[in-house]
Amino acid sequence: MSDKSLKLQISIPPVEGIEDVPVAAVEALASKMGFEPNRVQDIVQALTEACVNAILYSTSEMDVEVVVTAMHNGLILEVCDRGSGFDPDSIKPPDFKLISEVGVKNGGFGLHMIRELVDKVEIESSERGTVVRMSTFLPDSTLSNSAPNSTLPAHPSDSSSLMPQP
Amino acid sequence: MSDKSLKLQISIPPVEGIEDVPVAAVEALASKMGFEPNRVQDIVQALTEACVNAILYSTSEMDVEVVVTAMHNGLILEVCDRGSGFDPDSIKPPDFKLISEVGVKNGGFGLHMIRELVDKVEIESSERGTVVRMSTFLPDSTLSNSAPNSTLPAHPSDSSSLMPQP
Amino acid sequence: MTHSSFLQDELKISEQIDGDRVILTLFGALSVTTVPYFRQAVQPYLERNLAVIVLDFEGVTKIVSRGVGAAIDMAVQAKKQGGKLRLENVGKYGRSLYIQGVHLVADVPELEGFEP
Amino acid sequence: MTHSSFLQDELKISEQIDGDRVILTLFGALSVTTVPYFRQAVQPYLERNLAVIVLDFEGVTKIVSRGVGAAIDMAVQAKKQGGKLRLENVGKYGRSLYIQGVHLVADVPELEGFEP
Ligand SMILES: Nc1ncnc2c1ncn2[C@@H]1O[C@H](COP(=O)(O)OP(=O)(O)O)[C@@H](O)[C@H]1O
Ligand SMILES: Nc1ncnc2c1ncn2[C@@H]1O[C@H](COP(=O)(O)OP(=O)(O)O)[C@@H](O)[C@H]1O
Repeated sequence: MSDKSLKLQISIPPVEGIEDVPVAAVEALASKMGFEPNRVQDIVQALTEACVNAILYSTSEMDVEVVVTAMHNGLILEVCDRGSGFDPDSIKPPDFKLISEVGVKNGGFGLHMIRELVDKVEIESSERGTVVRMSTFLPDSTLSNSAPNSTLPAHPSDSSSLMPQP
Repeated sequence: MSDKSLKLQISIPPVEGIEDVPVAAVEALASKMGFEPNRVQDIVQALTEACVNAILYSTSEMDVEVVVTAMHNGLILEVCDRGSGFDPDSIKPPDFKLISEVGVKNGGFGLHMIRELVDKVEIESSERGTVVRMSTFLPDSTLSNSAPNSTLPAHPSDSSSLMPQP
Repeated sequence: MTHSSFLQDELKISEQIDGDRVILTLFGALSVTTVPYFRQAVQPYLERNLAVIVLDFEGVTKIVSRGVGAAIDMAVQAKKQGGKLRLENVGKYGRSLYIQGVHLVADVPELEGFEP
Repeated sequence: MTHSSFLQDELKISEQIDGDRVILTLFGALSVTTVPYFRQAVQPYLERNLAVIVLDFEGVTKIVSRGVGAAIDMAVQAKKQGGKLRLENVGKYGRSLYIQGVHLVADVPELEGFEP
C-alpha cells in the first residue's frame, strides 16, 4: 500500500455551468481522503470560484484544466486557463465598511473567498493564462488515524516541498 | 446559446477506489443534462464497472482516461486503458441457470452489466489497450422540453453519426 | 466563455406573502448565469418597502460569490428603506456568506466558530 | 493496478441476531477491495445454518459486479443448506442486482418495470 501522491486531471471547455463537473469529482475525492464535511465544502466553494473565473475570463475555446494532486496529508488543486491573465497583486481585499454602505454591484469577492477558504493560495498569471493553486491540508489527527507510521510532514508549514512545480 | 457537443476529459492513475472520482463527475453531468435519477444510476453503475476493469487490468502506471462527450441528446463515455487488452467476442453472457446452481466464484458480470445498463456499447481492444465506449440517450420528451426547435436526431438509432471517432 | 443549451444553471423562486413580510424560497443555483434573474425577481419586493424580506436557501444547490454579492446589494437597499433582509436555512453555505460579510448587512443565522 | 493508502474503499458490517435469523447491515462500498472481507465476514453465519440471513443495503454507497457476485454465492450456499438470503433496502441498486440475477437465488424486493 503506497503513500505516494496521486495526480488526476480534468479538462473542461470554458462553458458556463460546467464547473459543477470537476467540483463534484473533487468533492468525492476530498470526502474519501477524510476531510470533514465543512472542509469539503470549503474546498468545493474555493474550486467553484476558481473555475468560474477561469471560464469567465477565458478568451478562447481552449480547455480549462483542473489538476488535482491528492497527497497523504492534503489536496492541491490547480485551475489553469488560457485567458489573458491579470495582476493578482492589483486585487485588493474587499472594503467591508464601504460595502455595508453602498453594496457590491460588481463581484470582486471570488479571490478573497478562495484565500479565506483554503490553507494556501498561489497565483501565477501572464498574458498566456492563469494558474490558481489552492492547497488544503488534513488535520494531524486524521493523518495519525489513517497512517500511524507515516513519515510525511503533517504541518502545512512543513509541506512546501510537496508542492508540484508549475 | 449553443447545442454543440461538449467534450470533457478525466485522467486517473490506475489505483483501486479512484473510480469514485470520475463517477461523481459524470453523475453530476448526467443529472444536469436532464437524465432521470434511475438513468443516472444506470450510467453511474456502467461507468463504475468500466473504470474498475480499466484499473484492474492496467499493466503499467499509465493513466486511465475517461472521455466524456455531452451532446444535446445524450452522453457518450469512453474509458481508455493501456492494459494488454482482450477479445470482447470471447466474453459470453452469464449462464444464469448454472449460476443459480453453483454460484459465481470469479466475477464475469461487468461487461454484461454494462451492456444492459446503457443504450449502446462498443469495445475496441488490442495489445496496446482497450476503449469501452458507452452511449446513453435522453428520451424524446426531455429533448423537446429543453429545446423545442432542435433539429438533432433524437432516436438512438439515428445517432450513430454523432459518435466521436476513436 | 461560451453558453451551452444543456448545462445551464437554473434558479426558481417561490413567493409567500404574510402581511408586511415575504418569504422567497430559492431552488437551484445562485450562479453567474442566474444572478440577473435573482436581482430582477427580488427587486419588486424591495420596492414595496416590506418590513422583512426572507430569502430561504433550503433549496439552493450552488452559490458563487457574485450571487452572494447580489444578496448583499439587496440587504443594503432594504436597510436604506428601513426594512431588512433575512437569510434562512443557509446550511453549508454559511461560511461563504460570512466570509463575504453578508452578516454585516443582513440577518443571518449565527455561525459557530466563525472568526472574521 | 496499484493500491493507495488514502483512497481505500471501506466496508463495515453490523450484526443483529434475532432467533434463527440474522440481520447484517452493510455500511460503505461493496467493491473489488472489500469483497474478500465481505465474504469472510458473512461466512460464519452461513455455517451456522440460520433460517434467514438478511443483508441490509441501507448504508451501501457503491456496488461493483464482483460484490454482487459474492452475494449470489452466499445465496446459493444458504439455499443448499435449506436457509435463505434476503436483501433489504437495495434502493437505487435494485436494477444492478436484478441484471446480475440475484433475484433468481435470493429474496429481493420486487423491482417495478424490470424486464429480464
Ligand atoms: N482566471 C482569471 N483570468 C483573468 N483575470 C482574472 C482571473 N481571475 C480573476 N481575475 C481578475 O481578478 C478580478 C477579481 O476576481 P474575483 O475576486 O474573483 O472577482 P470577480 O471575478 O467577481 O470580479 C476579476 O475581476 C478579474 O479582473
Ligand atoms: N479493460 C480491460 N482490459 C483487459 N481485459 C478486460 C478488460 N475488461 C474486461 N476484460 C476481460 O474480460 C473479462 C470479463 O470482464 P467482466 O465481465 O467485467 O468480468 P470480471 O472483470 O469480473 O472478470 C475479464 O475477466 C477480463 O479478462
